[in-house]
Amino acid sequence: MEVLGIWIAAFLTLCIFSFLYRDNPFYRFAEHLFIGLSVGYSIVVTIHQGFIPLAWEPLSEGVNALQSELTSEGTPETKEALSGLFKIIPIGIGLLFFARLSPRHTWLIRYPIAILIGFTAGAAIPNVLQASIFEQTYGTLTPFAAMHAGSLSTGDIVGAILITIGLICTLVYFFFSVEHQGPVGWLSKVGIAFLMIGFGAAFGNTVMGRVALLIHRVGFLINDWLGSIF
Amino acid sequence: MFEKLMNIDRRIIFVLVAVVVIIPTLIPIRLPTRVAEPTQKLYDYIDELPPGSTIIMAFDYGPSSLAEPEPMAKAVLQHCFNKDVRVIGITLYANMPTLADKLMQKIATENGAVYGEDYTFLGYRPGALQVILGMGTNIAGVFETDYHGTAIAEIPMMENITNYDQIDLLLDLAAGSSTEAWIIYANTRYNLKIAAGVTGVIIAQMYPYLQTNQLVGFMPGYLGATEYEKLLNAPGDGTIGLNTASFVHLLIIGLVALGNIAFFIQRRREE
Amino acid sequence: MKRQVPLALCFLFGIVMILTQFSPHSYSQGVYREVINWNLIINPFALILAVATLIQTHMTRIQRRTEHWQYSLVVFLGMAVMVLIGIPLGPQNSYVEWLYNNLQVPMDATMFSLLAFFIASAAYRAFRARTFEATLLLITALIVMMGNVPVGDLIWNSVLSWLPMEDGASKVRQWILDIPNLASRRGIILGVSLGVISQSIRIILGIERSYLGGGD
Amino acid sequence: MSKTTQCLIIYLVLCLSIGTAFSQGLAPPSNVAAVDTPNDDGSSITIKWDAAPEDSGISGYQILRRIAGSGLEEVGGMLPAGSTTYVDSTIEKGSAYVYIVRAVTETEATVESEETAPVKGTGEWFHMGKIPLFFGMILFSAAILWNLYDARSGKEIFVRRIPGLEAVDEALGRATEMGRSILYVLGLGQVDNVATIASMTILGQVARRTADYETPLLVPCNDPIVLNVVREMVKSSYLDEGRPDAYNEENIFFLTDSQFAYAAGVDGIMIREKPAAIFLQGTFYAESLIMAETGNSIGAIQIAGTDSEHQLPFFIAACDYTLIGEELYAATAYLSKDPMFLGSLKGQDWGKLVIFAAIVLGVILELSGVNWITTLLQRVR
Repeated sequence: MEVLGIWIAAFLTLCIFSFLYRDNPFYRFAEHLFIGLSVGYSIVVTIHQGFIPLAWEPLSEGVNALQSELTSEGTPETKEALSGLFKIIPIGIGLLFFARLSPRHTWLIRYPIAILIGFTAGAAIPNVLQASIFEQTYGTLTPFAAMHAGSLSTGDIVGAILITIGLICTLVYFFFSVEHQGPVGWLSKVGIAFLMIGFGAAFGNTVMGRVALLIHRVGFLINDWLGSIF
Repeated sequence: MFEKLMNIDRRIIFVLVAVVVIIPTLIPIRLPTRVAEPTQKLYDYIDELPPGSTIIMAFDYGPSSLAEPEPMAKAVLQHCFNKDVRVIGITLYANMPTLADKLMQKIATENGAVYGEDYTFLGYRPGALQVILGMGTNIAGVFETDYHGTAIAEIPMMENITNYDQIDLLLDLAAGSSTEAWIIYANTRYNLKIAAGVTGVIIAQMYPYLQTNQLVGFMPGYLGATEYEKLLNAPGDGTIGLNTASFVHLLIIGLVALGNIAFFIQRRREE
Repeated sequence: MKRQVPLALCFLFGIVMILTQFSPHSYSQGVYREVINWNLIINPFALILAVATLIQTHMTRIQRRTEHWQYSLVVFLGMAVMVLIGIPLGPQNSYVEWLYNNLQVPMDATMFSLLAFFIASAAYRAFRARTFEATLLLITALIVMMGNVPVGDLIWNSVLSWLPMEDGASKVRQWILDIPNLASRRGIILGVSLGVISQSIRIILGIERSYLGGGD
Repeated sequence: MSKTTQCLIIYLVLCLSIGTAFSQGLAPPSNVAAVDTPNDDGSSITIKWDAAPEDSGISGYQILRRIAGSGLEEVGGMLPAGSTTYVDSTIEKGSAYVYIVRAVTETEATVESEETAPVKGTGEWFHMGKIPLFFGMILFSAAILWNLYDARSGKEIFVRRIPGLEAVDEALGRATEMGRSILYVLGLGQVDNVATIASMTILGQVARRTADYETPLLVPCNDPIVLNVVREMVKSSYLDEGRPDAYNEENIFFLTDSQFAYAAGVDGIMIREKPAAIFLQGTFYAESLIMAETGNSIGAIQIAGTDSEHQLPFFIAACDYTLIGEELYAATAYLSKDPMFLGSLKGQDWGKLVIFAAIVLGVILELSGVNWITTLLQRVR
C-alpha cells in the first residue's frame, strides 16, 4: 500500500510537471482530480471539525438533557447541557445557506452573510485601527524618544530617519486629493523609489519561496520515489 | 542573432532549471550561513521560556506551500521538546489537519515527547477570525475536543489552560495573511505574544511588525529554517534545501542579467 | 424582509462587536462571547455556498458539453471518492489519509512548484529594466536574492574581499529589508488599513451593500 | 536531657532566628495598598507595595488575603524578590477582601505588612485606556461620512493624475494604428471582488474607446458570472457610443475556471492573435507572471493593475505601466464618478493627512523630550 502510494504520487507529480512541455490531457486530468479531491477533503474536514463539534454535539447533548430533565432526573450537568439548546438559533440561521439551492429563496442567504460580514467589520474597526495605525505610527516615533535619551547608535539614527522619510513619502504617493507637482511631486517620487525597493525585496524573497517549492518536489521524486526503486 | 537569443523556447530554460535543482539534490553540499536578527529573537525567546511553559503552534499553510514552513515547524518543535516547553497545535486551513497531525507525531516520537503531556493537536475549526477571537475567551469553547476526539478537560497539559492568558507564545507558520490576523486580533485584543515562520512571498511585509514588537521574532522562509537549524546545531531539510537553492538563485540572477544586457543592446541598436 | 432585515442584522452585529471592544464589564464580555459563539456556529455552513457554486459550474459544463467537459466528471469523481469515504469514516481514517497523502498533497505541492520554472523563464524574457522604477526594483531583487542564499556571502567574500565588510551580501540584504522595505511596507499597511476601516464603516452603516448581491 | 536544657535550647533557637531577622533589619513591606484593577470585568484586585532596599535580604513575597470576618489564606505562590505588584484574579465578585504582604528571607524568617483597607472588585463599563482609540474611530468615521455626503451632494472631488490610466489612450492608439486587437484580462476574482469591480469599470471605459476606433476587444473570462456582467457592460458601452453594430459577443468568452489552464489559454490567445495592447487588471495570483511574460515576449504594450500585493513586483518588472494597489481604486473612483468610491477616497486621504501630521509633530516633540503623541498611541492593557 505504501509503495503503491509513492508510485501514484510520483505519477501524478509527473502529470503536473508535463504542463511545462505544454497543456495536455495528463495535466488536465491531474488538475481536475486535484480540485475534486481537495474540495472533497474540505467538505469532510469541515463536517467533522466544524459542524459536528460546534453545532451537532452541543445540540444533541441539549436534547438528551432536556429528555432527562423532563423525566425529572435533572442534575447540574444536564442544566448546563440544556444551554446547548439555545444554539438552535445560530444553527437555524446557518441552515439558511441551503436557500442557495432554490433560486426563489436565494435571498435568504443574505441573513447569515449579513451576520458574518457585520461581525467581521465590527471586529476589524477598533482592532485594525489599534494594531495597524496607532501602533505602526507609535513604532515610527519611539526611536526618536531613544534619540532624545541619547541611547541610539549612529546607524540606528540614520535608519530611523530614513524610515520616517520613506514612510512619509510613501503616504504622499498614495495621496489622491492633490496633484503631484512641485514639492508634493518630489516627495511622491521619493515615495515611489521606496516602494520599488520594497517590491524588489518582495520579489527576491518570492524567488526563494518558489524555488523552495520545486526543491521539495524534486526531493520527493529523487529520494522517496527513485530512492525506493534503487 | 540577438532576436533569436531573446526568443528561445522557454522550455530550454525549464530544462536548465531542472538540471540545476537535480544535481545538487543528488550531491548535497553545505555552505556556512549567518543568523539574522528576526530568527535570533525568536530562538532567544523560546530558549528563555521556563520549562513547563506552553506555546501554540498554528499550522496556517496548505500542502501547496509546505516546503518552507515544514522545516521550520520541525526545528521549533525539536527545540520546544528539548526545553520541556509544551506545544498546542492548531490549524486555520481546512486542507491541513492530517499533515500537521502527522508532523507533530513524527517529531514527538523522535524526541521522546508524550501526547497529552508535552504536546497536543487540537485540529481545525472553520472561520479564522472566529477561532482567533474565540480562543481568547475560552479555548475549550472553540476546541471542545482535540483532533482525535479526546475532551480537552481530559488532556493533562490542558489542565490549567483556559485562554491566551496562560499561553506564552503563538507561533504562526504562515503561507498567507494569517500572521497579520493573529497580530491584529490576538495580540491587540488579548495581548498574546506572536511570532511567525513565513514563506518567501510574505517575508517582506513582516518587518514593520518586528520593529514595533507586535512580532516577537520570525523565520524568513527557507533562510529562517536554516538559521534556526544552525542555532539548534541540527542541520535538516532547511539547510539542505537552501544550499540547493543557491544554484537556482545563481541561475535566475544570471538569466535576469543576460536578458537585460540583450535588452539594452537591442534598444541601442534601434536608436 | 429581503433587504432591511439583513442590513439591520449587519448593523447590530457590527456595533455590538465594536462596543464590546471598549467595555470590559462582565455583562458586555458575556455578550461578546455569545456573539463569537454564534459566528463560530454559523460559519461552517458557508461551505454550502462554495460547494454549490462548484457543482453548478461543472454541471453546466457537462450539460452544455463545453470544450473539455469530460474533465468535469473527473472533478466529481475526486469529490465523490473523498466524500463517500470521508464523511462516514472521518478524516482520521487511514483510507482518507492515504488518499490525502498520496494524491492530494503531491498534486497540490507540485502545482505550485511549477512557478519556479515560470519565474526563471520570466527572469530571462520579461523582467526588464525599462524604466527607473523597474531598474530600482530589479537591482534590489538581485541583492536580496544574493543575500538569501549562502553562496551570496561566499561570492562576496572571495570577489569583494578587499572591501572592509565581511559577509556583505547578507548584511546588505538585511539592511534593505530593515530600513527602506520597512518604510514602504508601513506606508502600504497604513493605506490599506484606512481602506479596510473605511469599508467596514460603510458596511456597518449599510452604505456599502454589494454583499447583498443583486435583486430586490 | 533535663527539662531546663530543653527549654534553654528552644529559647536559644528562638533567639537566634529572631536575632537573624532583626540583625538584617527586616522591615515589613511598606505602603501596601489594594485597589480594584482598573479597566477589567471586576474579576481581579491589584496589590501594590514599595520595593524593599537591595540589601534587605528579602528573597520573596507571599500574598495573604481574607474576606472580612474569616481567616487568612495564601494566594498565588512565592513572588520573586524584586516584585512590587500582584494581581489577584481568583477573587469572588462582590466580596470585600483585606490583604497582607508577607516578606520572606532566605532563612525563612518572615515579616508581615499591615492589613490594607477592604476592597471589592468591580467591572468597568468603559475602558478608560482606550479613549484615544475611541475618539480616533469616531473622528475617522465622521471624516468618511462627511466626504460621502459631500460627494453625494454633487460636489466635484478631485483625483490626481494616474499615469497608468493615461497610458490607456496611448495603448489603444497603437493598437488601432497597427490594426491589431486588444486583450483585456480580468484576473481570477469573483464578481463581488473589489479589484474585479474596479477592473470592470476600467474595461467599460476601454470599451467606449474601442467602439470609437473599431478595434477588436478580446475578453477571456474564467468565471461564468463575471462573463455575463462583462458582456452586459461592454454592450452598453458600445451602445452609449452609438456603435452597437461593432459589438461582437463572441469576443467576450469563457475560457476555463482553473488557474494555470486559464493562464495557458490566455498565452495561446496572445501568441495567435498578437494583440497590440494587453490589460491585466483585477485580482491575480501566481499565474500573473506567466501571462505578463508572454505578453512581453510578443512586444505588446502592457498595462497592469492589481491590489494583490504579492503579484505587484512581477507586474512592475514585466509590464509598461502598473496601477499599484490603491491606485486601482482611485482609478475606479475617477472613472465611475461613484460618490461612494470618491467620498471614501477623500475620507481616507484625510486619514493619511492626520497620520502624516502625527508623525511630523511626533518626531519634533519626541526629539525635544515631550511624549504626548506616543502616550496617546500606546496600547493600554
